Amino acid sequence: MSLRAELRVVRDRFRLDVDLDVAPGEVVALLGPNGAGKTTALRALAGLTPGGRVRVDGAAWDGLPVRRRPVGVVFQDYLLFPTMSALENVAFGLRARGVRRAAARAEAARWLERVGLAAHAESRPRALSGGQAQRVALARALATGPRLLLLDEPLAALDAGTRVHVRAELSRHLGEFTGHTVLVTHDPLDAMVLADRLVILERGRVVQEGTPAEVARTPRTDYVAHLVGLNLYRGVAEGGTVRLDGGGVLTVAEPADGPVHVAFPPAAVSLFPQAPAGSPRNTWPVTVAGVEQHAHTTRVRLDGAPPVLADITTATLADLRLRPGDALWAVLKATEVRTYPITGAGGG
Amino acid sequence: MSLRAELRVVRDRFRLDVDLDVAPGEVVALLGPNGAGKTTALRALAGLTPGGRVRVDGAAWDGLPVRRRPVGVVFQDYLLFPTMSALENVAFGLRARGVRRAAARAEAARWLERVGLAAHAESRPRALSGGQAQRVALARALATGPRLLLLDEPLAALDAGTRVHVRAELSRHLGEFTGHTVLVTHDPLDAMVLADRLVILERGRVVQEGTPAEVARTPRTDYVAHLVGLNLYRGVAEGGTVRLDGGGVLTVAEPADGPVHVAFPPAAVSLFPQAPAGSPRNTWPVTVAGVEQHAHTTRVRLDGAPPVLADITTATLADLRLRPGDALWAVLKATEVRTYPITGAGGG
Amino acid sequence: MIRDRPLVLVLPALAGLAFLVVPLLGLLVRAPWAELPARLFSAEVGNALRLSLVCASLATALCLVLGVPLAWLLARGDVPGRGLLRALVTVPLVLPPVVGGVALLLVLGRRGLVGQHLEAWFGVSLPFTTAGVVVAEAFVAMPFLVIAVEGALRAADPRYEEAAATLGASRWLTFRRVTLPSVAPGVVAGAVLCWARALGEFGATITFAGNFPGETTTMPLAVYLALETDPDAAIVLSLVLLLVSVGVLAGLRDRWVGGAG
Amino acid sequence: MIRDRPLVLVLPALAGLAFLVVPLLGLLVRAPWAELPARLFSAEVGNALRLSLVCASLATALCLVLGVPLAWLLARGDVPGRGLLRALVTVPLVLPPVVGGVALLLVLGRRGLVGQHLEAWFGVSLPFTTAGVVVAEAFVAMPFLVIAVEGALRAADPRYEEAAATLGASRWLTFRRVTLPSVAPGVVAGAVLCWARALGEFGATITFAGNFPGETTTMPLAVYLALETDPDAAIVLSLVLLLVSVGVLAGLRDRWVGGAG
Amino acid sequence: SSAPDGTTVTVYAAASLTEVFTGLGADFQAANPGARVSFNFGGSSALAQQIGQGAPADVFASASPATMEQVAAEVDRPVTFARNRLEIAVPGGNPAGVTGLADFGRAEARIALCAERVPCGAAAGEVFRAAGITPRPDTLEQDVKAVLTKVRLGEVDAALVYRTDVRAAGGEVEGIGFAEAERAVNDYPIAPLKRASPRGRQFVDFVVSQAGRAALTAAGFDVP
Ligand SMILES: Nc1ncnc2c1ncn2[C@@H]1O[C@H](COP(=O)(O)OP(=O)(O)OP(=O)(O)O)[C@@H](O)[C@H]1O
Ligand SMILES: Nc1ncnc2c1ncn2[C@@H]1O[C@H](COP(=O)(O)OP(=O)(O)OP(=O)(O)O)[C@@H](O)[C@H]1O
Ligand SMILES: [Mg+2]
Ligand SMILES: [Mg+2]
Repeated sequence: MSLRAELRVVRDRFRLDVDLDVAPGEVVALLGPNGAGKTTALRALAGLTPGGRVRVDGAAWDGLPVRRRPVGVVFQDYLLFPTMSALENVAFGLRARGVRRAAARAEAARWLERVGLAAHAESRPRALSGGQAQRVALARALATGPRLLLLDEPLAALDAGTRVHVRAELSRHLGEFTGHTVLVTHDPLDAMVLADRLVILERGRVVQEGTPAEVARTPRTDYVAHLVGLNLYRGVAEGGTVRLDGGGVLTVAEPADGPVHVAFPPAAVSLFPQAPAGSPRNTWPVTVAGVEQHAHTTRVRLDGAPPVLADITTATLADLRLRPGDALWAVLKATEVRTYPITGAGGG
Repeated sequence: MSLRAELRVVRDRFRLDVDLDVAPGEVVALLGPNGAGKTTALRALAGLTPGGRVRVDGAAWDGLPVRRRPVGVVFQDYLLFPTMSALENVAFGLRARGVRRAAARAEAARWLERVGLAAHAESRPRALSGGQAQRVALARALATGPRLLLLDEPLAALDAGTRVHVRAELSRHLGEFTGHTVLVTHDPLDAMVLADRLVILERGRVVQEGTPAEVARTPRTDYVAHLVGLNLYRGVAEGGTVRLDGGGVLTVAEPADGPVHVAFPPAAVSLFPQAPAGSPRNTWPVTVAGVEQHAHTTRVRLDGAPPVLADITTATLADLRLRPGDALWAVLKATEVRTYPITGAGGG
Repeated sequence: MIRDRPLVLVLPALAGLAFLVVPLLGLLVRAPWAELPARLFSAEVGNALRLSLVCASLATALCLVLGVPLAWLLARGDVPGRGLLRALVTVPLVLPPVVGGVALLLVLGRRGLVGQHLEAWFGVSLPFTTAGVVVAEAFVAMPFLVIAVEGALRAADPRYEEAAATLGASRWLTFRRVTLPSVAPGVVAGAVLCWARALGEFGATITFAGNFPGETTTMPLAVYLALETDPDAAIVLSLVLLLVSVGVLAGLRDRWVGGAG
Repeated sequence: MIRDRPLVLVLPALAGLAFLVVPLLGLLVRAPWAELPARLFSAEVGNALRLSLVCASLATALCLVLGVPLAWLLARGDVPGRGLLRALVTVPLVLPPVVGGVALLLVLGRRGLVGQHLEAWFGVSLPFTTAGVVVAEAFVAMPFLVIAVEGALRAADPRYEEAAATLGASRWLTFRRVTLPSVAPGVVAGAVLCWARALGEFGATITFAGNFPGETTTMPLAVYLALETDPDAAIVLSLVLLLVSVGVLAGLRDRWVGGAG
Repeated sequence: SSAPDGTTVTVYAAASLTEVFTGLGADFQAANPGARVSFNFGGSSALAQQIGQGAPADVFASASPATMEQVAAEVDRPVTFARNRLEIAVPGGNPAGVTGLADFGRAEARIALCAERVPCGAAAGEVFRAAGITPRPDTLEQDVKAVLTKVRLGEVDAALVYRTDVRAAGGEVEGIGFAEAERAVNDYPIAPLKRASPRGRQFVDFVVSQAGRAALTAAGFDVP
């Protein structure tokens, strides 16, 4: 069973008209430029803004008041209750579900610890920094174990290091999560690491959707092309190498262990007619599957183990005279490859 | 004359102790993990939080009430006046300076246009999306022509496309700006493109400061090393090539014209014993100036035109047996290089 | 948007409403309806009603002009001894109105501390004039405005005022454009309280301003006089006053009372 | 943090303060100070004062229990005819208090609409009892609480309540933990108004509850009687009432009045 | 409230009787050991309202026959136990030099009177008609106390009030008698309620007794 939503919201100067399907356990990333309607879509799903129809696991949510919808929302501006401490904010949802005070506080404390804020449990939101507040908001939304998670840019205010940590924690959580998740983000990396499927909105409509790989392979608008410039794989890491699920082995700079996402931008892939000697650790034979011209770059789809996207300049394209079926060597520096553990915390 | 600040703020669980110097026209980026004290430092500079002493252009600001300080602040949570339209928000500062209503509104409209929000001039903040609100906040702070600009993550909520545009606009503005700017950001690219100098805070103290290049060359903490993984140059672009101010020419994928920043990560640089044939457009001879070992990667400082940082794996290091003075070929794909116009709007 | 309403709130709310409104029903049942039209359209009642409305509105205006700044001073002014000041503001509330009227006479009467100079220098004498009615009503009603507005100011987020300060706004501009609009619902609530209290004011008014038809006889004074001889007439007059007041207040467009809600 | 205060606000604020406080000075000047200690420590005054404080506090408690939910219903309840309801709430404000007392008698008196059943079924009779004093004071004072709290609720950001709803909180829990704390300054302001008004209540009390020393004679009633015989004594009694009230209100720790400020 | 248990007498009395009746009550208790008198002083009309609503009163002493009439159904044969006559009241020292009723017609004098609807106003009206004077009042007060307050504070130059009030005000107010006062006296009726205990009737008897008359006379009332 899954979530089916037909969202229709009309505002003064804006109209949202989006159909959304989310399978159980699936994470859908909602992407799009400012004012595209991402926040509005989340609000409609939560029931905060009336409009359209939502069915989850076969049950219609339309008549359901917000508080009876098993949702967890991270608001773009957090909306932490200013009169409660961080701990009380996180415990609030549990208390609302009838969990006893002591148990709720203990559970809330565990969540704060998970997002690295154990030391700020007693702080009021006004005494938290922006990034700290965002982490409390995330903990608050996750603590109630909702069926539908709605995350509005949940990592935007985090510093790079915390972001890696929280992203990994969130990824682990979402990996185990059997409910539905809709995640709004401006960061393609968040989207590709955390989401199973991307839905891209522009001006209140879906302009493209698909798995990160599909969208990356055939971006339909400039916004999408700009956004999804990443090669992304799953694999199992062992020290400095990752054995990819779809075949192929990549050498990475930062050792990791266990299941990981592996990502690098198409621009990081160099193409050589012959296998070169030099610093790059990853060199493997590929054949050209297709060539797409964008504004200033050319995206080359290459088959191989792994298959890969490479961005090259138009001048290079002319030099190499690429045609489908041509055999080449793909070269990738290990330091260009980022890994993100799929389960278990720890930095990428 | 310049800005000299000794900021001392004591909070429950936190103490800020930062000395800051900003030359006229200089842009200082304040970086640091969540809760490091960046927002607190900006508040102290604006006079909103008492603590320490601030001298600007020879005048002590200590007794000065907030409203007499010629500052422009973009707050992390925007703080747009909820009872005014976007236009009125931007016009407010001008009105406060005695500009007549019609003139103030016209000027405000120009600013809204510059941040791409002409269509939302009459919207109340509650009817703006997160990114739109942030742009209004930026316009509001810039419109009064302050001597000291304090920007708290001014681009965090913007989508990738808008961000490029607004960053360019901001960069152009800051380039012409003769006042002092302190910018808080979590995005290293924003920092390196917009700032002349980085000041890195951790736990309320300065742990490192210097130009982006200096900091990148000798990162003193893991946070810094993680953050500033960029080679950054200034140069003049002409179509697909950029002539760097410090010597050297780089080929770039996206044509540009005029003065630009050029940036690429150290990881994008490959090192070869001989000049290879292949897709990468940029190949130039370098000599090893130094080698630094970090957790999982090795950062190699290379002299040449341009001088460059390259990150390689420890395995590669062993393979190439690098020593200072060794001659190598640096190889860089044009698609890895990003350019950011220094003046004049337009996407990177 | 959220339709379900918890009984634990709705039941006391309805009980409260009943408590306030049912006594009115008692009056309605008791009122001699046959007399009502005659009363309503008598010149005497017309005069008193007009005077009541004019004086209550003027008193409210006076209270707004003096009381809103006072509320601001208490909430934001950083003045020493604020708790005591706030308590002093409630003095006219606690003072029995007749004593309040006496106090006004002691100060503003023709032999009063200030009044004797007013009379000597400006030839102004407040007692027994319509202006005196306004003063008496304002004195009794102002605390409602001040306390209500101060409460609203305290609940407002002061960081918007910080933002205004960074934009170079003086405290006056900030107050006018940022603070005041954001507490507008509180000011409206205070003004409603103030107006209604002024409209019903009796003790201080009759003591300070006296009772002269067309000049100082407001509806409550007329009601009291009627009570002495003809209680049913007094009830009718009260109902007329109520009707008009409820009409005026219900007619306040929701936009003015609106605000964030 | 911002020290400079604009004259355009400070001057009217001080004028307002003077307007409220100077009449008190008039009373102080006039008061027969020599009598004060004797009065203060007389059993009669002690009784009246104690009764006043107890009744005003009970009335305020009653108003809080019924009035805060009513304010919530008006501000958030999405009820039809809200403008009219809000106007009806102000009825006891506009009604001259003596008429209010008559209305209460008509409804809750022994022969009243509701009172006769109260008496027949439960043997409860409110008029002329201490409970009656509380009822009369609550009737007159409740509008202050309701209107002040409603104003505060309207100024509060409803999006926090949305956030609470997404966390599964019932409207009651949301009200208790989210809404109420955020409008606490408004509730305190309303309660202060309510308490002070109840403390000074005279007309409705003497009409509904009568004037029985030790049982229903509150300070304002004592003042009224003293006015009949010894006006100076009335002033002293008023000052005693004031002193106690100002003392209580000034003693409210700033924390309770505090809130966001 | 004090139940009519036969030992407590609950007396509803006009506020202007506060001082006299408080004294009489003490005397009554002294004369009738075991009896207790409990007073409810207030405006006559408010008291009448309360009695009309079934208030537990034993005795009602009103300041005007009209208010007694309002509760005619509840009481037994009212009797007039006191009369009050009007006097001219002027502030101490008589700053405006008022000498008689004629001054009430002067435009420049500030004059306070009771409103026509209340007993003292009705009486004043009769007095002026008898004297052939058209008064030019500045205010028509709702009761004598309000008039008296204005005299005491010097807000008015002259007023018509009851003699008892002038007496009670002490030195701050001077009284000036005049002949026409005889033409308009205000009667104070008293009556036991129909449901009153014997003690109630006993109290009424006490008020009209010799002791009661003496106390009333001392307070400035005329007694019939
Ligand atoms: N309450 C409202 N009333 C009227 N228009 C609104 C309201 N809320 C949002 N809008 C408009 O609807 C559009 C979509 O807003 P929304 O907040 O959903 O954008 P978003 O995709 O979340 O953008 P961002 O990335 O900037 O957060 C915007 O143009 C906005 O101005
Ligand atoms: N009003 C306050 N009272 C007490 N502590 C505070 C207050 N404001 C901030 N702090 C604490 O001071 C520290 C620094 O906060 P600050 O907001 O300056 O961080 P920041 O560097 O801006 O972080 P971020 O990147 O998350 O915005 C934090 O630990 C925070 O909890
Ligand atoms: Mg949004
Ligand atoms: Mg911050």
